Amino acid sequence: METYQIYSITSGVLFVIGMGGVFLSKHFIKKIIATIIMGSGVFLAFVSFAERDALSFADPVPQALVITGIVVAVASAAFALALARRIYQLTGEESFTIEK
Amino acid sequence: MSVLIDSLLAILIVYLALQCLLAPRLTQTVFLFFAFGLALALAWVRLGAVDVAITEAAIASGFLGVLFLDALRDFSFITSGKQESSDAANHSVSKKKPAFLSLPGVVLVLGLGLFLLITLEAVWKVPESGGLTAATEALLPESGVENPVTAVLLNFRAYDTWLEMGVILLGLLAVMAVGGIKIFPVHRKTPEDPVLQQVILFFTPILFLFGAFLLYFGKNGPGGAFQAAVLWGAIGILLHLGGRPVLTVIPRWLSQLLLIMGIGFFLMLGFLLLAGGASLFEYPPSYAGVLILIIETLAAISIAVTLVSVFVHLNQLNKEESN
Amino acid sequence: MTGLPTSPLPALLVGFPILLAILTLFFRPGVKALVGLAGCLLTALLAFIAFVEVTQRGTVIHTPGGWDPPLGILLRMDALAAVFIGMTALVGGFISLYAWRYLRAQDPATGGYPLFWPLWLFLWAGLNGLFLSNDLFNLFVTIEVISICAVALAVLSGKAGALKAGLRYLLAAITGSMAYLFGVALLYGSTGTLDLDHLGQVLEPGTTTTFALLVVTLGLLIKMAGFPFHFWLPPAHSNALAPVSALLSALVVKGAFYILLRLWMEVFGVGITYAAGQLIGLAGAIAVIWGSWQAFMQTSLKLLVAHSSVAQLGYLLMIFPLLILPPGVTADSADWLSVTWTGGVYQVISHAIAKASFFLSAGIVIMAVGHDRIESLRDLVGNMRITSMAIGLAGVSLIGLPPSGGFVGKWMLLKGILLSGQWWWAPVVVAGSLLTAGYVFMLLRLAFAPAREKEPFRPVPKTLEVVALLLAVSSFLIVFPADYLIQFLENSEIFGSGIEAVLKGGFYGND
Amino acid sequence: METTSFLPLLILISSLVPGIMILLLREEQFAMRTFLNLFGAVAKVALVGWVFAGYLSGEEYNFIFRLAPDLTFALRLDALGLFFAALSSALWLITTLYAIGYLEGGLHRNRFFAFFSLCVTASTGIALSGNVITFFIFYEFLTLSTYPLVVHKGTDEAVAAGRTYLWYTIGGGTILFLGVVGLYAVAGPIYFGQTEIIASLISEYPTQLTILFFLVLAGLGVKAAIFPLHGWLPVSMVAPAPVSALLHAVAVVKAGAFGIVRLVYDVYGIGVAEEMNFLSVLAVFAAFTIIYGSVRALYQNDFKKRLAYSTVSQISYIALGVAIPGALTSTGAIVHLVHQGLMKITMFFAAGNVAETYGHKKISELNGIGRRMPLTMGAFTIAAFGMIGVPPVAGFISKWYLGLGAVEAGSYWVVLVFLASSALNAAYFLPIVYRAWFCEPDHEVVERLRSGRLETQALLLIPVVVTGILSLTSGLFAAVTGSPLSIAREIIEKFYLL
Repeated sequence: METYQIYSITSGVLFVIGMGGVFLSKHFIKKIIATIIMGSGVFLAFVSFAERDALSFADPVPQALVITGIVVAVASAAFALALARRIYQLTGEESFTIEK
Repeated sequence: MSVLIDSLLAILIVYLALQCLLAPRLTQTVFLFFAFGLALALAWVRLGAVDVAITEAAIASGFLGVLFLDALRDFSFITSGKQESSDAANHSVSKKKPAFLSLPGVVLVLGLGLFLLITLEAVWKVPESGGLTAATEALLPESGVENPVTAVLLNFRAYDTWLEMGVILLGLLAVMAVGGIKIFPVHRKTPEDPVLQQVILFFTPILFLFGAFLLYFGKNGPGGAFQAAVLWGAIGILLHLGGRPVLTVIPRWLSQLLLIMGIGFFLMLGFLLLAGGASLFEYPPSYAGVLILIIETLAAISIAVTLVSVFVHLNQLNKEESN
Repeated sequence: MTGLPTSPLPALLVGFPILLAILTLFFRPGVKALVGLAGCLLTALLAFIAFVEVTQRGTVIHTPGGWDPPLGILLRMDALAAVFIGMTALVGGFISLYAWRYLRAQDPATGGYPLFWPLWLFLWAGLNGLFLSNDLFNLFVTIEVISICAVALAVLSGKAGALKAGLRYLLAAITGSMAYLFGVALLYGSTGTLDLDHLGQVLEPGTTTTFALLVVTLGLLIKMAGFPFHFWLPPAHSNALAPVSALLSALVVKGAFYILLRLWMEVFGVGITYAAGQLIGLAGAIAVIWGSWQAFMQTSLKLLVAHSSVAQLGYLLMIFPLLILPPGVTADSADWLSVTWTGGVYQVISHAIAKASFFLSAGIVIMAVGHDRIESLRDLVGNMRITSMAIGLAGVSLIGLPPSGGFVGKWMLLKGILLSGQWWWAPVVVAGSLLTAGYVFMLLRLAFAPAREKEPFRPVPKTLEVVALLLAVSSFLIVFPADYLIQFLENSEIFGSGIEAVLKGGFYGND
Repeated sequence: METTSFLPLLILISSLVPGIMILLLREEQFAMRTFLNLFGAVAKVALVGWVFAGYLSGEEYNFIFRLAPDLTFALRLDALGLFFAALSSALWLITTLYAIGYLEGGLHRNRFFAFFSLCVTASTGIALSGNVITFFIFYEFLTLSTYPLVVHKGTDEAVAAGRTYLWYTIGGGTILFLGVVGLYAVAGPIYFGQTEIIASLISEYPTQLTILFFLVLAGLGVKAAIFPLHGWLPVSMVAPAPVSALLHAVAVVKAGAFGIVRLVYDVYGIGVAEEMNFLSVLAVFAAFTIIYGSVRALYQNDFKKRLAYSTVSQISYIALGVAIPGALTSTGAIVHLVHQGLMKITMFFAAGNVAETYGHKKISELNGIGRRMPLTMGAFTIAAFGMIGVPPVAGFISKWYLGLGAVEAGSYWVVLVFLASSALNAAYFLPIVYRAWFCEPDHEVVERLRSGRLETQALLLIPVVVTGILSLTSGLFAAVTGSPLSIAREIIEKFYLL
């Protein structure tokens, strides 16, 4: 087994854990963290392919994409966090369950 | 040997991810999230992606972790406030079946398991392609920088990066749209904490220098605007926490200028190039290196200010509540 | 790619609104709205110039940075992109006018939600960027720009209900983006390219390709609220401010549809099976019935309109099974392909216009009576003639009755269904139309009914009523350029011949 | 198809534009509204007359606009269409006059007259349509423009009737839509008269074309009120009298009947329709509806409701005439389009006058009304005799041709249906006539007698007298060139000779 394959397999696992977490977790914060984990899985997949395709350096395109992707994911997460905190402030709710 | 290290690291990452979501307390979740980020950063290093590792450690784990930590004051406050009731609730819950044992829960978990198998099959069978390494290698000399990642980010795919700067700015606008705070509220004096003051005194110059270092050498080695920005942003956050709200001191137009400087300059440069008959962001080859350095510097400042503003807004959200 | 003429317009279409968005940040709230409105109108003008450019010169491209794909990013403005950009400009321009007056009236204290303008301009830039992009990862960045702007706009009112709906929307959107991006990662890993044209040429069938297709489609379905991922749409769209609801329903969800259409038709030829098409069509069919039924059952005006969006998006999903030939049929004999996809695009336009008008009118009614129970429509005809007309016309277009734009869209869809021999979709279209008629006429019946107790209709700025009516009238007027638009789309060299090339090139290799 | 003329479009615009303008007027702008109304109505009659004259001298009028590939908006004048257009525009002028009088001082007159104009636009549009899709566009447009008229009173009853009306017509419209799209999918664009298209395809797609025929027929059958799709018609008589007149005589049911004529003669062609046994199915339904409508009419005490069931029955004469192959029955069917329109509009005007002047809505209240309103009831009596088929009123002519044709075609059961129907017609109309002329008036009626010189307002009286006279003369002078019958014969000659 090559190094990259260990991580590309891990990426698949993280992606599914994250996806499950978004649907199954209750607390807002956990849902937000789950999206980050999902994203980490995606990024790991990208970078594992970068390592696979390395010549004198690892493939820079997926790395650049991942840097962009991380920043985008963080911006969304910060926004989600602001929403979650504000909802809590206004209603005292920490998850969607109370709402229905 | 290396397979063993990588396998252990992979297992650790998965374990931390799972624990992070399953931990009963939010505090645990957030600290496990920090640990997850660090483990992931190690994985990036193992994969030869040092730029990604720094970004991960700085932004995803560092900055976002701090935001979560700050948020904990909100949410953990209720857990302590509703301590008894929530404890009682916990007991009653533990007597009942956990949610994932109910029928829909079982179906969901089974479905996820199946999905995992399919995912692994697909990931395992990814055909070899060679990626774009060779293409980058061939064009790297024309890019004006030596670090291939920087070349992709700021030259080959500069359009993406420019839009991404927009996303960061949007992140701030979106946080502002949530409401509940006035833009850049007047700071209330907080009691001086001598330890914090010492930390600030010590770290400010170091963070600044290290950031500048990352920025400048990002041309040739790992590092660049985003990483530098987080370090500079950290200065702002520290100063804010230490009772020195830098952003409220400077005039409003200046702080706004700082916010948009990066994306604004980038865009104006692009328009100038368009007017000159070139494509958007198509630098003249001989100036490419200089232009990229200017863009990176301005972008780093803008991103740093943006990150500080995001933090201040989220932090302030909490203070409004305590009023 | 070298054969196509280059033009700076694609770069301007993205750059210009962002420049304006940044500029608005510097102004005080009241001035910000004016600058924002001026910016929107200029952006609309630019879009029309771009549209004319494509009609004159055909497809034009732009390579930011001057690097050719696959290393660089290609912006390509073909007929399809031009039509979507034009639609955005038309609908967006009207909504901007409405928003300018509406926000000022709603919130005079803070100068009318000043953040609306930079966010909307950013959103516009994101939409233009999405329509122009020819790169899988760049598409991801644009949909993120769109998602963040959309949610931020949706929560602008700051009310708890809007915030909760917004968080739900945001989490769904992030999940969708990540699923999409995972597919992109696998596609990049297996082909080493992100460029759509290039990818379409080198993509080989296999497990990875099929899986990538699955997650990309899944992610985009979440983004466009396709059944069963529609759960986030009704609360988000109904809790937003009226102009924002209109933007979200008319334009934002169409972005994900656009990518889906492009990818299925241009890239995924090798991975799609007949069954996959049927499945997505089934999702659309359920959405049509379920969404319309839910709309019929609502008692709140904006929730009704929002559920109607779920149903109308279902129609768009129903074109996908028709684009895939059953085994043994060659593309030469498949004469319904062009009528189906051009009909789908036309349906997007007519729905955008009608739904925008519907939401804007709902906003006017709510402003006038102070709440959004559908009972508030009682005696609307007696009190607000213009808005009644707008609701009536927009509703008729939604049902798809002649001579509205919705009629042409439904006509083409149904014709595609019957020509392709997949007649089992026809009852869905019929039932959907009937249910739509059911809820539209439920509203109109109330509008004609005499008032029970004299609830006062507060005066509403005339501008708002006129804008909503103009949009409603446009949903009929677009019948006139329909033939031109459809020809324009059919004759575009990229797409019209592209699909047949894909179909001939072993579409069913792995059946 | 070569020449383009804007005249057909102008005919539509002559009522469309006044309709839209009226919508924008203020309620109190009475003079302006009336002017627009009458101007539109007169202009339309004049235009149709001009075009008719042109057509007779061999001119062709086409207007074609492509909406989308295969989706062509086409207006084309042929004899059948002009015949229907002439009927619509002439009766619209009369009904407009009547409505101005009827609604004097009423509420929401702008809305009423606006949709009234739109309704007639749709109706003439149906007449002038050159192809199936244009027909469908106006057919649906008619549904939409009549809805506000049906619910005009705004009472709960009216709103409920409106709902029933909509469910039937929108449902029918959707079925029709499916059928029309199907026809286009199978056969491509079909212009009226191009029967060779279907004829050449019928052997290749017999199942599809059969299903499509019945889908289209069902869609049309709703407006033509063929059993079991007639339920909306008796309910929607709650609308004001001019609207009922419009629904029953000028626009809605006529659009359905006219559509059936088009479907059989101009789309599928009589040959195909007969060969595939479509016509016998239609004949059975039509015959049943004739009897059923008449029987139901017998039991109605509400004046307008009895008239409504009578319409259900009478309209199916047209369908039955179409369904029995042969030149005579076809002539009868087409001439009945006009004759039934004239007679039924007279009856609804009369019913409206009685209700408006004395407030009587029940048949049991009509005792002696003939002496108070001799002109109104005189016209009504003529029309009633016509409906029964008493010579020389118009209805006799239609029935004569239909019956003769049935005998010629050997369908003796149809003759029996006609006889039974006539008997039933007599059974439910004659009591009204008897009550009106020969029963002693109730006392209260006498006291509420108007003091004016005329029995009711002039604007209500003139239309009913005019249509009554027309009902009589078009029967009396049926043999004269230019009479409805002579034109109908010319139309039918074309179908059977070509």
